[in-house]
Parts: sequence; structure tokens; C-alpha cells
Amino acid sequence: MIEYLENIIIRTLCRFLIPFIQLFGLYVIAHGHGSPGGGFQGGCILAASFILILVTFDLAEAKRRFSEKLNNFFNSFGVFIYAWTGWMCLLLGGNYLDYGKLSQILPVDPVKARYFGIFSIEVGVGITVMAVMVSIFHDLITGGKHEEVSE
Amino acid sequence: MIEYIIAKYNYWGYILLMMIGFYAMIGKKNLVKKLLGMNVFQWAIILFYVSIASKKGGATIPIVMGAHGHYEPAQAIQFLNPLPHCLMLTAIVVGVSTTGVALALIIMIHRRYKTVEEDEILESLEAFKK
Amino acid sequence: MISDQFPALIIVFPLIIAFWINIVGWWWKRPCFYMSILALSVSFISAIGILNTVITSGTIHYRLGGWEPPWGIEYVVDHLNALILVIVSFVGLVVGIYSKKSIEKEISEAKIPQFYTIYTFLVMGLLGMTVTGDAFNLYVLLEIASLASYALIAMGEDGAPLASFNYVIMGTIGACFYLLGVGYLYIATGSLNMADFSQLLPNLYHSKTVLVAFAFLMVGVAIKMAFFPLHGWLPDAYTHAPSAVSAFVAATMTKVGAYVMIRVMFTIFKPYFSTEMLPATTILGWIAAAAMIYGTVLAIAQKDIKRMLCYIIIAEVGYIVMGVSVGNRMGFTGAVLHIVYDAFMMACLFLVVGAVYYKTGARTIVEYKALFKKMPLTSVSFAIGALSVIGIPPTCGFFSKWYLVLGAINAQQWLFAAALLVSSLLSAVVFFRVLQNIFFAPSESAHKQGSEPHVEVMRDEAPVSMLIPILITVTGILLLGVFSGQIISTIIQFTVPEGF
Amino acid sequence: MEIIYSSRPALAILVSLIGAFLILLTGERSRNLREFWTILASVVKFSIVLSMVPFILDGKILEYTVFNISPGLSIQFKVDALGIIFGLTASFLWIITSFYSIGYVRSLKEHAQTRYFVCFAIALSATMGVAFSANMFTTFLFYEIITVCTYPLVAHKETPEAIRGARKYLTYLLGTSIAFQLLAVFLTYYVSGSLDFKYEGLLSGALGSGVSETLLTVIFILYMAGIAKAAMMPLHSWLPAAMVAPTPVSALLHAVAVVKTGVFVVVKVVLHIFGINLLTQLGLGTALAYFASFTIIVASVIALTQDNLKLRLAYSTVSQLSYVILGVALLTPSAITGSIMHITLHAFGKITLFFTAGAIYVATHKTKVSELDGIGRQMPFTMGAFTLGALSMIGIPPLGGFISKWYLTLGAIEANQFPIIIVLAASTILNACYFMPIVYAAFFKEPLPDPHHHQHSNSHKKLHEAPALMVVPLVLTAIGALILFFAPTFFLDMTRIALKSVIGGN
Amino acid sequence: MKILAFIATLMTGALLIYATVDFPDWGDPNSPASLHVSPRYIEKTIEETAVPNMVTALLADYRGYDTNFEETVILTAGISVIMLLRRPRK
Repeated sequence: MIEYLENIIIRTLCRFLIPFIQLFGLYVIAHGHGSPGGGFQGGCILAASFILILVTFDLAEAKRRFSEKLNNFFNSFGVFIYAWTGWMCLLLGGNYLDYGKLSQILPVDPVKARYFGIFSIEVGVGITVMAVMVSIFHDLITGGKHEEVSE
Repeated sequence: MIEYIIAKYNYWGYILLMMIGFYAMIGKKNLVKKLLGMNVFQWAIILFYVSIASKKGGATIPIVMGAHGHYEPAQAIQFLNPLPHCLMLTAIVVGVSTTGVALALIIMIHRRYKTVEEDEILESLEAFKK
Repeated sequence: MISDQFPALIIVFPLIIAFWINIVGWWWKRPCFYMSILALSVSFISAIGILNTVITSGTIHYRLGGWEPPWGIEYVVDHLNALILVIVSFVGLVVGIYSKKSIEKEISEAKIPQFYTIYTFLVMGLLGMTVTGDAFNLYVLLEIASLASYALIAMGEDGAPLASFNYVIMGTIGACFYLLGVGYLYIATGSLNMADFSQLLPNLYHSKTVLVAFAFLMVGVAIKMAFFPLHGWLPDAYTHAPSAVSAFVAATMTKVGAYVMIRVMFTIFKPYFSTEMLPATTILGWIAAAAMIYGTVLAIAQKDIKRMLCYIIIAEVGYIVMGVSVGNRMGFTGAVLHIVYDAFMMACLFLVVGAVYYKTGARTIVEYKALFKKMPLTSVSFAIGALSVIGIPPTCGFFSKWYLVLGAINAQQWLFAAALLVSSLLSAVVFFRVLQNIFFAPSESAHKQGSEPHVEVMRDEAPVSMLIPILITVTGILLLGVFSGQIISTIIQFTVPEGF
Repeated sequence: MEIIYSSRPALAILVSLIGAFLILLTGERSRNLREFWTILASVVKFSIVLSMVPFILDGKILEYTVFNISPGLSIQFKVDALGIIFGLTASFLWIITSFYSIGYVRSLKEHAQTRYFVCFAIALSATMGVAFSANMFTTFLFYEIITVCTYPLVAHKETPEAIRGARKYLTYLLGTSIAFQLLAVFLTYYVSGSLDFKYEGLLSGALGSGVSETLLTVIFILYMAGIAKAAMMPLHSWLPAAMVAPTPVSALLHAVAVVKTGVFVVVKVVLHIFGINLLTQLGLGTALAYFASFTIIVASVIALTQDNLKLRLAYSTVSQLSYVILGVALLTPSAITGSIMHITLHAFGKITLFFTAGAIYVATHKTKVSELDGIGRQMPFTMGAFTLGALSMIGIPPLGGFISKWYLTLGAIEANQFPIIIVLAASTILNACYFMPIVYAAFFKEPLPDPHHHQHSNSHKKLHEAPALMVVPLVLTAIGALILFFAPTFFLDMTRIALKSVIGGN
Repeated sequence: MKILAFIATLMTGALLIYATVDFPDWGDPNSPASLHVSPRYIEKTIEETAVPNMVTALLADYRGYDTNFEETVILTAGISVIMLLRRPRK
């Protein structure tokens, strides 16, 4: 169905490159506070690394690296992290997403608690965006017929 | 008059983009072209929002610089307006999602009718009716 | 304490359940249905709680993240959207119960978890649109609801993807126009909060930007609520959708659109701006009158019952807009009342059509012949819903039309009243064609008199899980009408904008 | 006159609804039980209505509010003399009709009998609702309910022409009521801010408060056009079309309940919505009177030409209904007395005639007038009752019909409308012309060889009546028509009370 | 059809241009958009959320609710694509 690049140079290069891309993605997520970036951007970069696997190797390889189940778990789990952060504020007696209340369980003052709340939801955003991008890409290029492609 | 036009030039830009996208959406028969028009349309709006945010006079990106712990208090005049950027991050994600779903639909349509030309699809539907 | 959190709960509880529906469903499909029912019932209960709180202690303000508006996002729940919340969550719950069987039949078993996840998202999106007090937040939730409905509609039978794609295009135009309108309001005022808008805008009512913003907001909402000249996407989309989906979407989506329109006209902008400074309401009224006639006339022309009902929806939207546009207390009351009642009628009719499709696969009027002998309860429910749409007392449809016509007459708009009555007559034609087919179709049992009354026709009713929702809506139709007085005096009279 | 708050009107309406529910529950399982419910409901209903009579005779009024929809708009019952007359007639005749229809459906083995009885019961409670309603809103509500729930009865046979007839029925009644009557109700509410029936007339003060005459005239015309159940001439043709229904339906609904609801609402509109003074100011009464008399004459002439017995009766109904309208349109005390009396008296006469038509059909499957030669020897009781009913229709003493015509004529003289007197005389002659030949043929003509029954020629000699369940009721109603002539005082008193409330004085 | 589309486009464009007439100049620091709510975000972010990147603070805290549903939108899209396209595994 899809023409895969059988070029050894590209494959080795990508095999070499992908970890750095993922590291950079994590950096962008983690440093979304002080520098340009954030969950969405970092998530996209991570997704790009997995998509790179797909275009240089084939779907089977991509799935071996990042399985369908895990993907499906992640794309819900990221948003769950986000919503759960909000829920904890709710349960700690504040309004939804009122991170200041997190200071009751975190060893910091409310303002810093907001900092950490923001961090946790950025992580959630990153996970979701990565997983959804990858799964949409997989489905679109294969038209959903995964198993036929992977064999 | 002329400086009046100069003063708003990138608003004219987004209007142009928007008209292109709008025409593609309602005028074209090819579903993929419609979809591209939709994207142009959305990006035009995003350009509009982002250009609201800009401030002349040395305003920079809305990130307070400084070593950890102590930052000098920020003045509104120094930084761009962050709100439209935030809104547009949301709008971008929405655009991406809509495009994804629309592409999936196009794939389904192509599976069923073997074409993405609207009028051909309608013909085949007519033929199917008879 | 928990009651303070109802506004958040109504949205966030379905949200947090929906993820788990998706995750759990990957391994184990059975509980998905029950989880989504749990989520929907919780939000229904909290909607009731909200309505109760609003009635007892006035408008609710809920600050998300604890930031005071206009800097943060806040929920503003007054009588109007409390009422809409109850209706939407109620219909969502009822249709959810109904959907179990029909979905098992209509979409492949492997996709049920995704279906319920997205269905929950759809209900949640509509609820969020209703509850929020922030113009941009409304856009985001609008997009959630729209995306979910695109996907769900595309799950329908042959021809659904194309219809859904056209819906995507039209819906995106509508949403983008709305977004553009919000942007214009932002560039003019620098705020995004609806209450803040209504504070800041009056000084700017003559700015061209604001006028165009109003135009774009109205057009965007009109596309979303399938208002007459912009209704093109609706019949195809709702006809091809799975029955449960079209039942929910038909009952609530246009209504929420109408709600947003009311917000734009009377909350973001002051009533005197919409009614006096601009000829907006007059123009709307005329288009609405056209919509009523157009919708019912095209409904007469249809053979497929679902499609026929879709055109009826277009006419009903016309009723609502007409009631809003006459710009007096009676008309507005009628409009809000009709939003509520029409949700019940449409839910009832579409559920019945779905049940018949589930049992017999019948879609066209001809196939409904002698249905009564086969599915008596379902047929009677259809009859009651139809009578209500026509506006025969004592069904609830009559009472809302009563107020609508009185509003039109008080506004000296004789033609609107005439149009409404004419379209009622036409819908009588529409429905009695079907009813006559259902009840008195000359089936063989009718001719050989002397034979014991229909012993040879075996009853074959829809399953209970589909029958109960239908009967619930029917009782709603029969009872709500006579309680119109209480509904108005306790809720609706507080929703009428000042100056009416 | 003082007002008593009592739930009896509501009960009178509720009882047959409950009856309908029980009938539905029983269904085909045990027919006797089902029919028992019908009888029980009718008897209880009649006794409830009867129990309200004493209050009315003391000049009191019973009132009961179900609920308020909104200020000036409520579902409310108010029993006064006018209503009680109608209520009594309908509920009493329902008892007889239920016996009759049991005989009818059983001997014809009709299908869907449960549906039949259920709709019948609902129709009756809706009729009570109209009779006792205290405002135009309630009236309209029950008016529509009658239309909808009699539709299955008209379409009962489910044959193509039955469905066609039912569609015509529905188109006329529903169409006019939604298009004209509802609009008229809206306008009334718009003009006067309320819909309650007032004895001096709800709109009587309207001219004073600067409402234009044209608007009032328009409202009046809309009402008259909207109440198609009264079968005034341009909008009458649903009634002959509805004759496809089983005969008991035609008997009770299209001689008593439905059509009388129509004229009753007309009377209400004329007396309690507009009021006599306003109508005399507008001069609409006379116009209506001439309209009605046109209907009377033309309908009678058409009736002459009909060969189908039920159709002939239907057209006679059309013309007789216009008597009532004519009476109130004359706006003079005696005329109104006459018309109110006519509601009852015509009911008794006409139901007898329809019963006989049904009995003849059941016994011999004959529907045409030309087939009835010599049938009197075969069914003496039936045809005797027919004769009484016919005489009552024509208005010959000693039969009830005479009284109402008498008062109508008096009223015409009071209003010194001599053309109307001529109309009454002419219509009397026409009635005689289309009823007497049947009686004559039935008793004195030699029967022609009967194509339907292939028995040897003396079959018609021996007695061949319909089942007793059918003959007894029709004899009863005929006797009722007779009694009403000798003992009209009760109804006259009632009418006087009603009149006093409307006109004042006595 | 194309003509209609063209006319509609032109009308929209005319409307947009008409609206632009009353816009503040591009990049005007005194436009209402820059004066009404945004100064607080710029000046108070540090002491309210301790996050130097205002966009992040705004996105995740002041308007965190929007972002929450932004994620829901993209999740909806993902699940929709799975539901529409992916063949169930045997």
C-alpha cells in the first residue's frame, strides 16, 4: 500500500536521530514555563519522532516501538491527568482547576503550587497530543487497515 | 488614505486569505480542495487574532527574563499581548482535529465511491437510485 | 458543599468518565454502556440541583480556577440556561438508555466503546455550551459538540460520510464565523466575558466593528441551528445518522443553537440594540415565517419519514426564532417554552422512528402501513408526538404555539401569526398522511369482517429498553403542557430580557 | 346568582375517561365486562349530571377550576342552565346508545370493537367538557379533542371510502378550527384580555373601549367559519361524508354530540362572547339569521333528492341544526328559547331516526329509501318509532318538535322578520315531503321482491325485527320525543333560567 | 453555483473590509485589546503563578479550562478517526 524507503543511510541516520528528537520533545514540554514551548509543542515533536519511525521503517516496526494498546491508553490517559489535577483541586475544597489548593498536599506555598499544577497538566497535554497525533497519522496513511500493512 | 491603508496592512492580508478560503469551501467541487480551503480559512482567522496581539514600540515575546527566583517587575508596554496567542493555541488544535476528522471522512467517501469529486459522487448516487 | 460544585460536576464528571470508557472498552466492552449512563445520570442530577439552586437563590456564578472574571473563565447559570441544561441532560440520558439496543444493531460491535465515549463527549459539549459565561470557551465547547456529532453521524448507513462531510464544511464555516465575531468583539473591547461585553459594548454600538461582529455571530449561530436559508446540511446529516444519534441531535442541538442566539442577542448585546437600533429582529422574523412554511411544505414532499421529520425541525426552528424576534414578553415566553417542548416532541418522534426501524426496517411512509396492529404502543406514541407537533390540545405543542401566536398578535405582526397557523395546518396534512397509514391502512384483517379482531396479526413490540424512553417522552408531552403555567411562573418569566 | 365550588363537572368528565381506560384494559378478553364498563360509565355520568340539576334550578352555578395556564387563561368548568340542558341530553342519550351499539356491533360482528367503545367514551367526556366549560379556551380544547377522537370512529370500517370520508371529516373540522376558530380565539384574547364567558357578553364593552367595528365583525365571521361542527351551509359537506361511520356513531355523534357541540358553541359565542346588545348594534344577528335560513331551505331540498336513507337524514340534520342557529341569531327571548329547546328536542327525534336506519340495516341490510316498501309490516315497532321521529322532525303536535318550532315562530314574529316565518313554514313543508313518503311506503305499499334475501315471497309477511337490544332503545327515544311534548316544563324552566341570566328580567 | 459562491465571498470580504475601517491601527499599544485585560496577565503572572512564560501561565492557569477542552477536542478527533477508519482486529 505504501512505498517504504529501503535506504540504509536514512534508516541508520533516523535510528540515530530519533532519541535526540524525543529528548528535545521532553525538554520542550518540561521547559514550557521559562522558555517558548509547552505541552502541545513538545507533544508534536514527540509525535514527529514516532512518525519518523513509520516513514523510514514500516508500520510493524512503528507498532513494535509504540503499540496500539499503549497508544490508545495514552491518548485518554493524558487528558485524564489534566482532568484529575482539576479534580484534586475540587476535592481539596477549591473550584475546578484551582491549583492553589494543591499546596495542601504539596510541600509548597499556593503560588508555587500553581507552578506545579501547570507542570502536571503540561505533561498531560504532551502525552495526549503525542498519542493522538500518532494514532491519527497511522489511521490516515493506512486507511485503518493496520494488520494488512504490517504483514 | 495611504497611511491609513499602511496602518492596517496585515488586516488586509488576512481578509484576502479568508476570502480565498471561503471561496474554496463553498465554490469548489473537489472535497480535498474544500478541505484545503477550510484550512486556509482557519489560518486566516488565526493570523487575524495574532495580529491583534502585536504592539509597536519594542514590545517583545511575553516571557519574563531573569535568573531563577528574582524577576524584575514586568510593564505591560514591554511585552506583547499574550491572550490571543493562548486563544490561538486552542484554535490551532481545533483546526488540526477538524482536519483529521475531515480527512478520515474523505477516505471513507473515497472507499465507497472511488472518487472525491462531488458531482461524480452525486451522479453515482443517482445511478444507484435507478 | 457539593451543591456549590454542581456547575463543574455537570461537565467534568462525564469528562472524566469518558476517558475510562475508552480505556476500559479496549479490553472489556460490556461496561461501556453502563459507565456512560452513570456519567449522564450524574450530570442530569446535578442539572436538577442547579435548577433548584437557581430557582431558590438566583443566578449562580462559578469561577473556574478561582480567577475572577473577566480574567478567568466563569460559569453563569441563570434561569434560562438552567432550564436548557435540564432538558439537554435529560434527553441525553433518555436517549443513552435507548441507544443500547439500537446501537448494537446499527454499528459494529467492536466500535461500541468509541461510540459511547464520543456520545458522552457530545452531551458534555452541549451542556458546556449552555453553562459557560465566556464567549471563547463557548467556541471550544461548540467545536467539541460539532466534532462528536460529525463522527457519530458518519457512523450511519450508506451516504452518511458524504452528508457528514458537508456538515463538517458548513459547521466549520459557522464556527469560524462565530470565532471571528468574538475576535471583533475582543479587538473592540479587549474582553471575552459575556457579562463584561454587555458592560463595555453600549458605548461602542455605533462602531462598524461591533455591527459586523453582531452580523458574524448571528450568521455563525444560524448555521449551527440550521436556520432557514442556511439549513442545507441538516436533512442529509440527520437522515443518515444512526437512529439514537439523530434522536439526540435532532432534539437538542438546534435548541442549544437557539439558546446561543438568545444569549448573543440579549446578553452579549443589550435587547434595545438587537430590537431597536438594528432591524435585526424584523428581518429574522420574516425569515422565520418563511422557514415555517418552507419546512412544512418540503416535509409534505418527503417519502422517508426521518427526512420528513428533519424538515419539520427546520420549521420548528422557525417557530422559535419567530417567537424571539417579535420582541415582546408573550413571544419570548413562547419561544423558550417551545425550545423545551420541541425537545420532547422531536425526541419522541425520532425515538419511535428508530424503534420501528429496529423492529421492521421500515423507513418510508408506505412501509408504515398497518403498523398499529404490530406495534400498538409505539404507534400511539407516534400519534401523540405528531398531534403535539400539529398543536392539538392538550398536548404540550399547543401551549407553546398559543404563546407564540399571542406574541405575534401583540406585536401586530398578523402575517407571522397567519404563517404559524398555516404551517400548523400543513403539518397536520403531513402527519395525518402517516397516521392514517399506521392506523387505518386497509390491511387484510379489516376486510374479512366477522373474523375475530386481528388475532392473526401478532404483536411484536420494540424491546423494553427502547420502549421505556419512548413512553417517558410521551408522558412528558402529555403532562408538560398542562403545567405550562407553573413552568412559566417559576422559571421562564425570569428569563425574559429587560425592556420586553 | 351565587356560585358553588364543586368538583362535580370535573367528575362528570372524568368518569367516562376512566371508563375508557377500563375498557382498554379489559379489551377483547371478556366482552361482557367491557360492555359493562361502558354501561356503568354512562349511567354514573348521567347520575352525576342529574345531581347538579337541583342547584341550577335554585339559580345557582357550579364552578370548578382545574388549573390556571396563565392569568386570564385557565381550564375551568362552570355549569349553568344552558350547559346542563346539553349535558343532560347527551349523557342520557349515551346510556341508550350504548345498549343500542352493543346490539349493533355484536349482531354485525364488527372488528376493533375495543377501539370503538374507547373512542366513544372519550368523545362523550369531551362533549361534557364543552357543555360545562367556563371559557373559550376550555371549549376549544375539548372541541379539538372531540374532533380527533371521533376520527377513528368515522374511519371505523377501514374501507377506502371510509378512510376518504374520514379524511374529509378531519380536513373540514380540524382545518377550520385551526385556521379560523383558533385565530378568532386569539383575537378575542387580544381584544379583551380574557376568554371567560360573560352573561352580558365578553366583548360587549369592546366598542366602548375603542375596538373598531370591522375587527369585531371579522372575529364574528371567523368564529362562524371556524365552528364547522355546526354544519352551516358552505362547510356542511363533512356531515354527509361522515355517514360512512357505523350507525350508532352517526346516531349519537352526528345527531347529538358532535353537531350539537357545534351549535352549542355557536350559541355560547353569540350569547356569552358577543352578547345580544353588541350583535344588535353590529346588526350581525340578522345576517346570521338569513344565512341560517338559506342553509335550512337548501339542505332540505338536497335531502329530498337523496335515496340513501342515512344521507337523507344527514341533510335533514344539516337543516335542523340551522334552526338552532336561526333561533339565537334572531336575538329575541322566545327565539332563543326555541333554539335551546331545539337542541334537546331535535336530539331525541333525530337519534330515533338514525336508530331505525341502523335497525333496518341490521335486520334486512337495506340502506336505500326505495327499498323500504312494505317494511312496516315486517318491522312494525321500528317503523312506528320512525313515524314518531319523523313527525317530531316536521313539528306536528303531539310531538316535541312542535314546541321548539312554535317558539321559533314566536321569536320571528317578535323580531318581526316575516321572511323568516315564511322560511320556517316552507321548511316544515319540505320536511314533510322528505319524511312522509318513507312512512307511507313502509306501511301501505306492497313490498317489491327482495334481492338480498332469497327466501320465498312471504318472508316479509312475518315479523322480522332487529335484536331487542336495538329495538328497545329506539322505541324509548321515540317515546321520549312524545313525552317531551306533554311535559316540557322542566326544560322550559331551564331555558328560562338561562335566558334570565342572558337577558335579565324573565 | 460558482457565481453564487463568488458573490457570497465578495459580500463577506466587503463586510470584513467595512469592519476593518474602525479597527485600531495595527500594533497600537493603546488599543482596547492591549489595555483591558491583558496588562494584568503581563504584570501579575510572576507573583500569581510563578511562571515566567505568560502564554503558558495563561494557557494552563488563567484559561486552563479552555485548554482542558482543547485537549478534549483533540482526543475526540483521535477517537473519532479510530472509530471511523480502524478495522476491528479479529
